[in-house]
Amino acid sequence: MSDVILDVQGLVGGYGKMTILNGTSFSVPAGSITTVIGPNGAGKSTVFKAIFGLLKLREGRIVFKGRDVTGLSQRELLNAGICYVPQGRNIFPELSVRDNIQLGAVVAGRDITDLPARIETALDKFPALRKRATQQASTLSGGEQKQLEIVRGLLLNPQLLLIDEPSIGLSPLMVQQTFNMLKELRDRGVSILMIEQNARSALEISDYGIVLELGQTRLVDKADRVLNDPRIGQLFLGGAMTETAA
Amino acid sequence: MSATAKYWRIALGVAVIAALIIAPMNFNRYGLYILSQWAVMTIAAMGLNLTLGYAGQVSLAQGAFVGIGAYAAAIMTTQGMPLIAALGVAVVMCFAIGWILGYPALRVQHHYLAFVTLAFSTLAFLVFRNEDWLTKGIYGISNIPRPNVLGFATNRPLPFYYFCLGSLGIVSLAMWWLIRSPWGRAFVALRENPVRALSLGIDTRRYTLMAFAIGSALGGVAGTLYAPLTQYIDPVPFNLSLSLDLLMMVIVGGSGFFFGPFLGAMIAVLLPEWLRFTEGYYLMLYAVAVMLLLIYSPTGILGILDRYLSERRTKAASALRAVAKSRLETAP
Amino acid sequence: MTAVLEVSNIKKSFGGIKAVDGVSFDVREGEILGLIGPNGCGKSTLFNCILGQLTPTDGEVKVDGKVVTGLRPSELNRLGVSRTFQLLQVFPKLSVRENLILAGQEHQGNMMSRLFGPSDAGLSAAADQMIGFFKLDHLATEAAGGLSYGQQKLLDAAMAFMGGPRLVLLDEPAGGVNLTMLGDLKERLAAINREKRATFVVIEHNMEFVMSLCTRVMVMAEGKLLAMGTPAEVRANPAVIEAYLGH
Amino acid sequence: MSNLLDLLVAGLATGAIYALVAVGFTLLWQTSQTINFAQGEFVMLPAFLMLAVMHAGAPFWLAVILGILLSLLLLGLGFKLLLVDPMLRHGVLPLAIATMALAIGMKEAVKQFFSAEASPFPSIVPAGDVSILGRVVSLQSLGVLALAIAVVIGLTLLLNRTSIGHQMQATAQNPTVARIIGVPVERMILLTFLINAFLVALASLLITPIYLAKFSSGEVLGQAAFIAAIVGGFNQVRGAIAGGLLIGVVDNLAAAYVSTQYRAAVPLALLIIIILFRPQGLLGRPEERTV
Amino acid sequence: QGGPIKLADVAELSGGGATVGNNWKNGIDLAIEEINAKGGLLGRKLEVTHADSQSNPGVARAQVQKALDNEPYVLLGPGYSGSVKVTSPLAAEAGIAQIMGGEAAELTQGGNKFLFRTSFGQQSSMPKVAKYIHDELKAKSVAIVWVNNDFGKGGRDVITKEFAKYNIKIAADISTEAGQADFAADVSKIKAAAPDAVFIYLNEEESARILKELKRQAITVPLVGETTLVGQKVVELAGDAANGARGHVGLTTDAPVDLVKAFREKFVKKYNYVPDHNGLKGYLAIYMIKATTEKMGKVDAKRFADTLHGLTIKAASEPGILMDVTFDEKGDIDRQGFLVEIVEGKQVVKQVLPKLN
Ligand SMILES: Nc1ncnc2c1ncn2[C@@H]1O[C@H](COP(=O)(O)OP(=O)(O)OP(=O)(O)O)[C@@H](O)[C@H]1O
Ligand SMILES: Nc1ncnc2c1ncn2[C@@H]1O[C@H](COP(=O)(O)OP(=O)(O)OP(=O)(O)O)[C@@H](O)[C@H]1O
Ligand SMILES: [Mg+2]
Ligand SMILES: [Mg+2]
Repeated sequence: MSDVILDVQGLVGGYGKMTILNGTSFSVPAGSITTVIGPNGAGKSTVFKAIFGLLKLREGRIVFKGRDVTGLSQRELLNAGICYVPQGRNIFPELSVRDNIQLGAVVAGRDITDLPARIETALDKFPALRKRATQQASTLSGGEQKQLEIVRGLLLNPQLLLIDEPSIGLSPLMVQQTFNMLKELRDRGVSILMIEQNARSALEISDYGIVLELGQTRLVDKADRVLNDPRIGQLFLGGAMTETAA
Repeated sequence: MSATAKYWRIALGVAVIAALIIAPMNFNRYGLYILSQWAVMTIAAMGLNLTLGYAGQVSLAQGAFVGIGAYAAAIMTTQGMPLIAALGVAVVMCFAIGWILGYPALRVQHHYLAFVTLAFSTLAFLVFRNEDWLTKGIYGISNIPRPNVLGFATNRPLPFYYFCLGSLGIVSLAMWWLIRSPWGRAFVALRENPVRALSLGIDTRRYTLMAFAIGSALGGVAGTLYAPLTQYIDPVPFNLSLSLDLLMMVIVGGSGFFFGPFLGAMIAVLLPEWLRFTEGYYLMLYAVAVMLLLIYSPTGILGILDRYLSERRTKAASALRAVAKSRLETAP
Repeated sequence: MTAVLEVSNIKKSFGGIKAVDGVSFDVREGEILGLIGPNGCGKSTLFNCILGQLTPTDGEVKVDGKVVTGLRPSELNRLGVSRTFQLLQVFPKLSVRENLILAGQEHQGNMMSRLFGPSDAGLSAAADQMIGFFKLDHLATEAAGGLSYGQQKLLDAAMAFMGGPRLVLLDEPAGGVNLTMLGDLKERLAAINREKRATFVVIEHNMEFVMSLCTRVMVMAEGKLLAMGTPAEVRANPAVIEAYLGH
Repeated sequence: MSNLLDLLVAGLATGAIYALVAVGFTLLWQTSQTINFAQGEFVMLPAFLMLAVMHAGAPFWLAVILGILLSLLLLGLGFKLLLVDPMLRHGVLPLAIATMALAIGMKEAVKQFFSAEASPFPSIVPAGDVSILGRVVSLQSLGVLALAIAVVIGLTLLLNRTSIGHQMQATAQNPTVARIIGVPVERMILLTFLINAFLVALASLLITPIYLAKFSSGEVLGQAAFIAAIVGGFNQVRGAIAGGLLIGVVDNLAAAYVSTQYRAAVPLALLIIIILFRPQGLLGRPEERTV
Repeated sequence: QGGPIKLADVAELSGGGATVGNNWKNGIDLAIEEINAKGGLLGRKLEVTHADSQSNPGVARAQVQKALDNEPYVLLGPGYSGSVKVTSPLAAEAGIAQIMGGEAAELTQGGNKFLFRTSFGQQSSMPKVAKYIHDELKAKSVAIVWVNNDFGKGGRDVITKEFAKYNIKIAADISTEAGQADFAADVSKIKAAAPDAVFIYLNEEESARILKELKRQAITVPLVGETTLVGQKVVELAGDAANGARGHVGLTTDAPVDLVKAFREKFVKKYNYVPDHNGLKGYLAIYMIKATTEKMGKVDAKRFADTLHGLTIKAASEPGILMDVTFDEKGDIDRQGFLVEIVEGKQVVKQVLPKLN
């Protein structure tokens, strides 16, 4: 295993009195795509929130590039090179699409000299957004909103990208697009930690897979091994389904 | 909720009611007057709590409806008609006007709705003040008689207090029934997610108008009690500030909680009186108290209780999860 | 086979944007029609126009041969047409069970009987059954707002069935739902479709799901109808591959 | 005709005052989704702070500077830390109510510790009149109008042209996401309230000479401004100008041509119609897509 | 012998009437301080509790109720006529005399035997104004501007009747709001009506504002009013716009009477602002109590009202009363009055209206 960029150790925490994470531990090898899968409500998104300092932890440490980043502010985490694309609808409804994107990139306080250019190249990959650049973000379609978030995330050019179910609402074509981009990023040395329910396609482009259940890591292994593990297949990849689909 | 907890609740309820009946017996006239005022304001606040707390429709007009009720009572009873008749008229009028006032709410929301209702209460005040022929204008209407209830005269403070308390009791029961019925749930749906509600066959128009109409009608009821309480009314007490006070009662008590208005009215009516010993500072202290309370619990007094309860609920939930967990862990 | 839903020449434009540009199709009694198409091609907007959430710029919608354009969503729902939403739409502060009861109550009796009837409008049992199926048992008393994305998605779907609808329009029901759960969901839909003769229109980007569930598939692109046919035909259609599926 | 002109100009003069106060409402809404029912009192107080300093024997200019600093401290920092922070996450109403209480508190405090009397206030704008369209207008009114317009232009540029402005709006529209992309949310909110505090101090400086320094003068102002803000379109700063001027003029015309007894209602009734036909207000942005 | 004499004051200390109420309160406190400093009343100290009516009749009733429950010697206030109306029956029922600040004509017409004024009721002040407008100004048509609350409406109704007697035409009848700031519309109406004189019946601040606007729109006809038009406060606020304003003054801190001048100095010294007539009213209320009690020779709440009825108090024997005054059976007041005009920012007494009897 190559050296580790993110190390999550024994996270315990949840919402109010409710414990969701009970001892979640795993590590993310640098320069890889690692995909987290697991049933609905397993605590996947919660782990991400925890890593990005949006959740009070009762126990556990989060180590990024050997530095303990537990409980840092989002701004500090961003500057450290971690960036987070959450699940669901996360835009500024009344701002224009372009402003939404720019805001994402400008704020994080790194050099923005080449920003316009980078925005253009990003928009090339997402023509739908270019078409809507001046529109109020809230008027976008579900998928377009997701694309907007992805673009915004990428423009922060992070070292570690936490991305929560990017494929939701995207058309197959766009899913391919996005996954390809993730691969490119990986090849440029960016480490990616992704949650996916669209697990098969996700694992196919991933190097490692993590299976999370009830806030605990049940399995960490090479992606293909996870993909082909019959037990995992039955429990989490809808084993039954694939036959009918084929 | 466990059985014992239930019995505790019932016991508490009985105790409070008993206290409300027995304690005031040796109160002086002033004390009784204030308590009666509390009962009256609670009724009005309950109405607003339905419109705002449950159905989520902001209204700055509740005070105006209290005014309408009060004037109906004042005008009719000084003409020798019985209060019950005035009550009928007030309820019908307020219900109708409330219904109409609900229509803007179908088009505009939040602060725009607040504005429309604000405009209405301003208009109502001006009508009370300017239409002398009907309302005696700024001079007001004096010598408003207190009613005979089931043959008992209520001129004395104590009987009149019981009259107010009784009315409060009846209104509360009706309200409780309304809230626990599917209607109550529909009102909440209106507040929580109108779009989804609509797609589930919930006629949001009808329920919105209902929320306004019923809420306003309760304002009218409060008004018909207010007039014989003070026995003199002029337009001033029914200006915008009353609406704002009622709004404050709802929020401070805990909007969307059944007992919120009771506590809210208590804060708004009794607290200033308690603070009067500080002479010129009492309103200042009152304001500070309200702010501190909201800072401590923005969801109002009952918000505190609710927090405690929901923690217990999550405990229960966690237990359920634990079960689910063990089940899954037995799986391969 | 009669048509439950007839959509003729629906148009919807926002300012300059033609979101839906003259779409017509029928949905036959008891079929499961898939609706696919690139992001922003107008699928959800089409749903919103059919269901009265938006008023179409032009065109007509019929349910059971009766014109329903201009009806409000609630009225349509009471005609037995229900839906789910693409973006999460639940009642966050209400418990899962309350959410489901709410979803069914307007189909029980009339306003007055509901006012004086039982608090749960006699739906507790039905609600718990639904909860059981969607594996939400341990969440029944929790606030819907506190559910995970996929759980809320499932709840949203469950709500659509509480009223015992004849026609259900589902907007990306599979998004974010775990594959195993998805299998069950699919079977459930098929079952309801078989037993209750309920008709479905399903927007979905998950091809396995669409192809294995739907009897017919309809493809939109840029507000217009691009193709219509059996899953196999559509999958083979080069235009569709170009615009949507990719290679 | 000349009469009508009189009314128009006078209306604009009053309207300018409303506009100046209304800007605060729109600003707070657009940058922190808060409604401040004490805005009127916020305008009332700085004048008294300045008077207090002057009673202590300081010259006017010093009083002004100290007054502005004090209101930045009290109405900006203090307000934000003590009242806004704990309540911001709990929706509009609790905070709105709290500000109502704050309004009562401020009025009572001024009455108790200063006076219940109205006292005159020195004007930084020379007190003279000029004649416009053959009608006398006080320079003070012109000053107010000028400031109002300047402020609105400034804020509009800030909010729509600068990154800071976008960050402020982002903070208001979706604090969590703002955090996620690294907006210093806390700082943005603080900035918002400091700006507002500065504005009310300026407003106080120009308005008080006309309205007199009195503990209760905030009531009328606050309400009129609230209405003006809504009519103009709550989510657009420049709406405040339109709304304010419109109210001022309509109020005067109503008093002159409809009824003095109902003058307070006529504009409202008229504006309700506007609201019903343009729910987002005169210059407001349309509501966002819901489904 | 005996502890302090308990007095209860209920006044508009907050809300719309706060200025009125606080002046009234300060006047009372000043008087009591003086009397107690001189050894009190019949050797007993005076003690007063102030309660705030929030300018709201409902609250006023509660507070008076509370006050009466503690059986005060005399009840003071309220100042708003509405609040007086709702409370006076309670005081009468309790048999306790009530000395109030209300000026509405009807208050003392109800045959209430326990209610006393501290100033001219409008029914006695307005005729003098009307007479002046008719005799001195020879006005045929008058525009009336009044503030639309019980104070303004009351005055407007009375003077309208008086004008009818002299068949003076009412060219314009303009109601304004308390706290109104913009009088352009109202003044332009006056302009349009072109009356021979304008009768202004507003509170001090509004008076000042309308005077400014009248000047701005260059209206030159005589401006006549009551205490609230020609008071010192108005001059202070309106500046030279106040020049030429004239009016009838029952009570004014600018009256050419040494005792009044002295009072004013004492007041300004204690509260460092110049009181309006409400300050005087409160002050007088206390000295009415002193004089009456000394007349009775003992503290007797029951006989207080009877004694005060028909009583004449001479400033010579009781300086605190400032000017000779007589109370009739209704509780109305009879006292010297003045017609004054503002000349170069100073009140100048044009005419002294003698006490009737
Ligand atoms: N805001 C919240 N308040 C309370 N409980 C929550 C909240 N968010 C999530 N939960 C609970 O925590 C558990 C885990 O939620 P989480 O969102 O991490 O699941 P997930 O693994 O992301 O599921 P999905 O695949 O559906 O997104 C769920 O059971 C949910 O009920
Ligand atoms: N209110 C609106 N104002 C302006 N444009 C709008 C509005 N609503 C939708 N649109 C545009 O109409 C197009 C269709 O939107 P719609 O949501 O129907 O797409 P969709 O087919 O559902 O896409 P997806 O698969 O991503 O959900 C989108 O490009 C969107 O930008
Ligand atoms: Mg998730
Ligand atoms: Mg869609």
